[in-house]
Amino acid sequence: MSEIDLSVNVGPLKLKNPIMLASGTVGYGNEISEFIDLSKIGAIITKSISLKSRKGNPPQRITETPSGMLNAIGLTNVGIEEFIKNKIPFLEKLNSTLICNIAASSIDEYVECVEILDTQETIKGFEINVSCPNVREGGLIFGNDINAVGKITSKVRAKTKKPLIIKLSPNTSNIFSFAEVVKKEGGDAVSAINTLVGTSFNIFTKIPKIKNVTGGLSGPAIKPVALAKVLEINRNVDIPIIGIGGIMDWKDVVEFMIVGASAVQLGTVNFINPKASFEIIDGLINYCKQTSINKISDLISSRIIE
Amino acid sequence: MSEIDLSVNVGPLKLKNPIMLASGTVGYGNEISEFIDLSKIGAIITKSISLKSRKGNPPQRITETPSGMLNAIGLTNVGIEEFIKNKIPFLEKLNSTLICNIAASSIDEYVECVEILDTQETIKGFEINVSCPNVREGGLIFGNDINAVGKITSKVRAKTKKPLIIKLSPNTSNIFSFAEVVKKEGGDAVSAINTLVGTSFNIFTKIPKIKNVTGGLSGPAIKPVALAKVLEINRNVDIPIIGIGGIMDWKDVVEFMIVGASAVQLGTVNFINPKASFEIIDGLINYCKQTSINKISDLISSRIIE
Amino acid sequence: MIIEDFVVDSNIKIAENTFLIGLNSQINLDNLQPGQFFNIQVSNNHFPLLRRPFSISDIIDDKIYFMYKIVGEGTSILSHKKKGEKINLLGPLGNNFNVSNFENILLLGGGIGIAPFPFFSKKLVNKNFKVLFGVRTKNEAHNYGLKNVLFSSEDGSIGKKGTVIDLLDEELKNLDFEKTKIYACGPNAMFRALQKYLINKNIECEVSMESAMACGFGICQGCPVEHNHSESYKLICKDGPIFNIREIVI
Amino acid sequence: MIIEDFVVDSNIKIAENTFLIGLNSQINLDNLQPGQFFNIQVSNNHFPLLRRPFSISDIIDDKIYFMYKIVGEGTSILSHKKKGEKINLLGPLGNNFNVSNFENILLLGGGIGIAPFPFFSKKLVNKNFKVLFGVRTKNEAHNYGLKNVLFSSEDGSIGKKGTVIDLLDEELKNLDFEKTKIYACGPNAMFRALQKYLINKNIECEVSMESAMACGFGICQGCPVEHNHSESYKLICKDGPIFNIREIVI
Ligand SMILES: Cc1cc2nc3c(=O)[nH]c(=O)nc-3n(C[C@H](O)[C@H](O)[C@H](O)COP(=O)(O)OP(=O)(O)OC[C@H]3O[C@@H](n4cnc5c(N)ncnc54)[C@H](O)[C@@H]3O)c2cc1C
Ligand SMILES: Cc1cc2nc3c(=O)[nH]c(=O)nc-3n(C[C@H](O)[C@H](O)[C@H](O)COP(=O)(O)OP(=O)(O)OC[C@H]3O[C@@H](n4cnc5c(N)ncnc54)[C@H](O)[C@@H]3O)c2cc1C
Ligand SMILES: Cc1cc2nc3c(=O)[nH]c(=O)nc-3n(C[C@H](O)[C@H](O)[C@H](O)COP(=O)(O)O)c2cc1C
Ligand SMILES: Cc1cc2nc3c(=O)[nH]c(=O)nc-3n(C[C@H](O)[C@H](O)[C@H](O)COP(=O)(O)O)c2cc1C
Ligand code: FES
Ligand code: FES
Repeated sequence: MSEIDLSVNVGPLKLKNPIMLASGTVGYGNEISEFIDLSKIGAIITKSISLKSRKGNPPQRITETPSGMLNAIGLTNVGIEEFIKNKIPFLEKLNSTLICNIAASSIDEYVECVEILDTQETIKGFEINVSCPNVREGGLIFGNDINAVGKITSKVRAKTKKPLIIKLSPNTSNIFSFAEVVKKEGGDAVSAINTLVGTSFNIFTKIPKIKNVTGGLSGPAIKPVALAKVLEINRNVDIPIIGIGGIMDWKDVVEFMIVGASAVQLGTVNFINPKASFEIIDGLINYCKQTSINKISDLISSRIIE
Repeated sequence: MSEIDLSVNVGPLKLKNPIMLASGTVGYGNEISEFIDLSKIGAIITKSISLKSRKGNPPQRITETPSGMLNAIGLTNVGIEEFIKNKIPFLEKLNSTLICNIAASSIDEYVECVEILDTQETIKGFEINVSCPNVREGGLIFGNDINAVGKITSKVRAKTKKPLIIKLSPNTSNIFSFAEVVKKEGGDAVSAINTLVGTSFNIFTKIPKIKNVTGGLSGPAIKPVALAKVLEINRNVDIPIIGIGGIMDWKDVVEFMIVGASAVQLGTVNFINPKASFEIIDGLINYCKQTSINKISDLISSRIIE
Repeated sequence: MIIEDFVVDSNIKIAENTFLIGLNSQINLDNLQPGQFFNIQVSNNHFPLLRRPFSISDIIDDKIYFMYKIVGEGTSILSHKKKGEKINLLGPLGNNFNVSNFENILLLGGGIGIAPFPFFSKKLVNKNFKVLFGVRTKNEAHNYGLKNVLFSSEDGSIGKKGTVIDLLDEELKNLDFEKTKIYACGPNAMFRALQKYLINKNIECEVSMESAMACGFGICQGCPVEHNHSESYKLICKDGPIFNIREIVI
Repeated sequence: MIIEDFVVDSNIKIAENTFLIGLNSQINLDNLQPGQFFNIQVSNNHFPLLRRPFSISDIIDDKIYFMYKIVGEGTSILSHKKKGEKINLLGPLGNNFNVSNFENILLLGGGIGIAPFPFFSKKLVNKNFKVLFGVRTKNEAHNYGLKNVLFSSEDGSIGKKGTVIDLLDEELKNLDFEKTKIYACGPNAMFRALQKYLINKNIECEVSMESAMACGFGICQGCPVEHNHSESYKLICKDGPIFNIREIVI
């Protein structure tokens, strides 16, 4: 169909194109597969999985903000057992490249999860969520503690040879130090960013619009921040980066790659247009043709700063 | 005109209403005074002043982002001397409550500035900018260094009896610790937030849209983050807070006050609607009437969290 | 499920702040069921960012209608759409009202909760049904697409003075509970009152729940509702929006 | 300076991607000067957030006209405005072209840089002026409100093949430099070429600069330009947008 080479490498992880679907924004793939052929997407990242199933936060869980949304889902998930039994086989059938995102309340739980899931051949890599702003444990406590992130990386690394991605929190002043630690402890890549902590209140009832009080801000509003974080990491640490935050169209993807991302993840946009990933891949092909790029990987870090 | 008491206290600083105009978004008042009567506004904060004049960053300095804008002005200012000679007399004539915002490249420069300006009677208080993301020194270096913020606060405190406000950076994982230090070292209030670090690139030329590469993100996009920072400070530290970030209308002001702000500052909105402060004051009066509030200060921290 | 641009055919005001928008459909409408909804993108820039869910209000030939009330930015933008403009629909979404064999059917609409009932009424042509429409004041009242309507109003300006539950209470006096089924749509406050009212009354009742929604088709987990028969939350967009009122925690 | 809603009277396409919007004015237009601009809020929600600056293109009776090219979201929204809709204007802003007593006046417009010249031409009725209009291709060409127009086009499809500087060069052959003044408006690339071209030629030249702008009236410091006579930057919105081409660093 096209002569453009869209494939990219995120460290040891080889993707047919740079478009991944972000954790928590496509569930386990079943609903979105009604709209798109998941085998054509770079990779799909599962909703964060934990050892035991989690019920998640009570309603209201989401609210809209200017060019963004707040969510406090609370890592609702089916738990590892159910995931292996019912979710993996489905994704396997669809021939999708599966990355498993893991959230845990303790360092040991991360290790245990990876140990159990490592035998699953369908799982092509792990993304470790140390940055969820919406749960007390395993969320920002880890995400903003550089020692914890280092320990999680090294301990999980010891349990798997699969590509290991650590998903970083933007709610810090020096994200590059976290990326540095990840590299040092053997992580293969970082993904940036998870959501920013935000809140919103009803001015008549005076209660928070989100039951959890604070939530994670995602969507176009955070794109400039996400780009700056990717740039900061890329300028300071030699590690592959997966760019996330506010991507709505192919132009945003190009921007992230120019700034330093080897691949990207689509989050909130899936809710608005579940076909976005497909339209974006088409857009990227056109852009490459228009600008005479044969290999999309040439875009990575191609920024020009005088 | 109205029986509603709009006055608020920000520590020792008494304001006729909670609406202040944010530093860097109204210059020294002359242009905006063509649209509004500055004597009717709670206070006007000057563009950050430094000891010597600063030329600022080369163009391009600003760009728009989804529901926001990036700026890297680079603390362009006329310097203290010119400020005293030509800017203060004008503001004095207008009968506006003047807060002087100070930016510096060293702790000593902050101290020197305050020492010089403290004798100016027109100046009703100081706001110390330790959080500008767009200059190498005196910007984020201080803003993210809790010891530096402590030192600046205590040394400046020693030189003035006027209300002392420290303007905090949001680009940190624990803004409340900074507020804690400010309180400990004798600061009267904190303002939160300054802009978030962001960037944006042209996908065809591959150069940054802003010459300085990164800029500060302001506008409605950051409102949820700003509210969360105000809430975090208010939950943890007993210090008056001036809420800033993405305020466009009176509803946003009410939201900030409910969450914990004693007063607020309007920034980006002044560019779009220089009469916004006036319309907001009217809106607040209506809201108070509608919800049977006699004193607007009753709104402060009136949030209800179960 | 489709994602498709529909062309606006009409957009008229039918009561205070209440509009009915008609869209020419490209898709086959025959299989749509009352109670289902579409998630509608009200503008083609990203302001507002998320889609807005609206129940199917009516279907006439190849036109689909949504009845909506202006409550914020999204519905306000929708009210300015003119004939010929395009809006993007995602759907059909959700489950539907269960039409079972009851002698008496009561459709309870609180405010804009009346929206799904014109379409639903059409599926009840051979049944004995009444529509109980609760409004605050008569300016909100209309009978677009409705038959057998009784009103209640908080200020007494139309129909019975009181809530729609008061009206229901009156109606039920003459009905055999076990042969009666209620379908209700409205705000959560109404459902809470209804839930309480129905305790110890052996009447079946289905409600169409509202919730803030991001996706509308089950991928964001943004619309949970506590359900008696399930340890985990149910999703209003996917498992609902129609639930047995006795099985949910409102 | 006023901030006021203006009502759209007309909005027509005059060339490829180029539109002319006419607004009924509430304010007295008599004192407006060519080269001044307004900062226009293209939508009444906050998308896009900032106003967009546009030069006064023409004034006819109590109507003010802006000529614009679709280059992004804001101008695209503007192009969809219909008669009767309101848009909010802030202005008039900036300084104006200086009409001095020169024998020959050349108005140089690069692309949409032609925008201020219909209005400017009217102030030059008694003067000897020509309009040099450089386009990429003839689809972009028009002569709305213009007299004495010569075209240049990059592809040669209309007028002289080449840039507007080539056209200028040709015109200047017959003119006395000291009795000639150039007024130019266009992209920075054109100004750079023009600046270079004018080195060692004793011709006066004023240019109307563009810049990203937030406020348009001097409070954001967003629109600096390096200026030979000043240590600090000048502001394009307030000190400009019209500058002597020899005094600025482009
Ligand atoms: C399955 C379903 C079917 C619906 N059918 C209809 C219908 O047929 N006609 C109709 O008018 N409305 C319907 N709604 C509600 C409608 O989706 C909201 O009114 C709309 O999203 C508000 O958008 P807005 O931008 O105008 O308001 P916003 O600015 O988003 O919000 C304005 C106010 O409405 C509240 N609100 C926002 N979304 C919802 C929501 N989903 N539920 C309850 N309150 C909300 C907000 O908290 C706020 O107070 C339905 C909702 C659901 C979930
Ligand atoms: C004093 C002044 C007068 C102007 N007069 C006119 C006029 O009469 N007619 C007209 O069509 N345009 C004029 N412009 C330019 C016009 O303001 C921009 O084209 C417009 O703001 C673009 O808005 P947008 O949302 O469509 O594009 P955006 O999406 O904002 O941007 C699209 C592209 O245009 C570039 N751009 C954005 N703003 C500017 C700018 N101010 N200058 C240069 N490039 C920009 C962006 O970098 C981007 O590449 C004038 C600009 C100034 C400063
Ligand atoms: C509703 C929702 C749920 C999310 N759940 C998870 C999650 O379980 N694990 C995780 O690592 N990130 C989660 N995220 C974060 C996204 O993966 C992504 O990092 C973030 O949304 C920013 O990207 P976006 O702006 O494209 O949405 C979630 C985001 C949203 C909006
Ligand atoms: C163009 C611009 C210039 C600014 N300059 C300063 C400054 O000199 N000193 C300062 O403390 N803050 C400065 N700020 C930050 C604002 O005072 C404010 O904290 C920020 O813009 C967030 O508020 P907003 O979203 O309402 O704009 C500037 C902001 C903008 C947009
Ligand atoms: S709205 Fe997304 S899961 Fe229900
Ligand atoms: S655009 Fe704000 S100062 Fe010029």
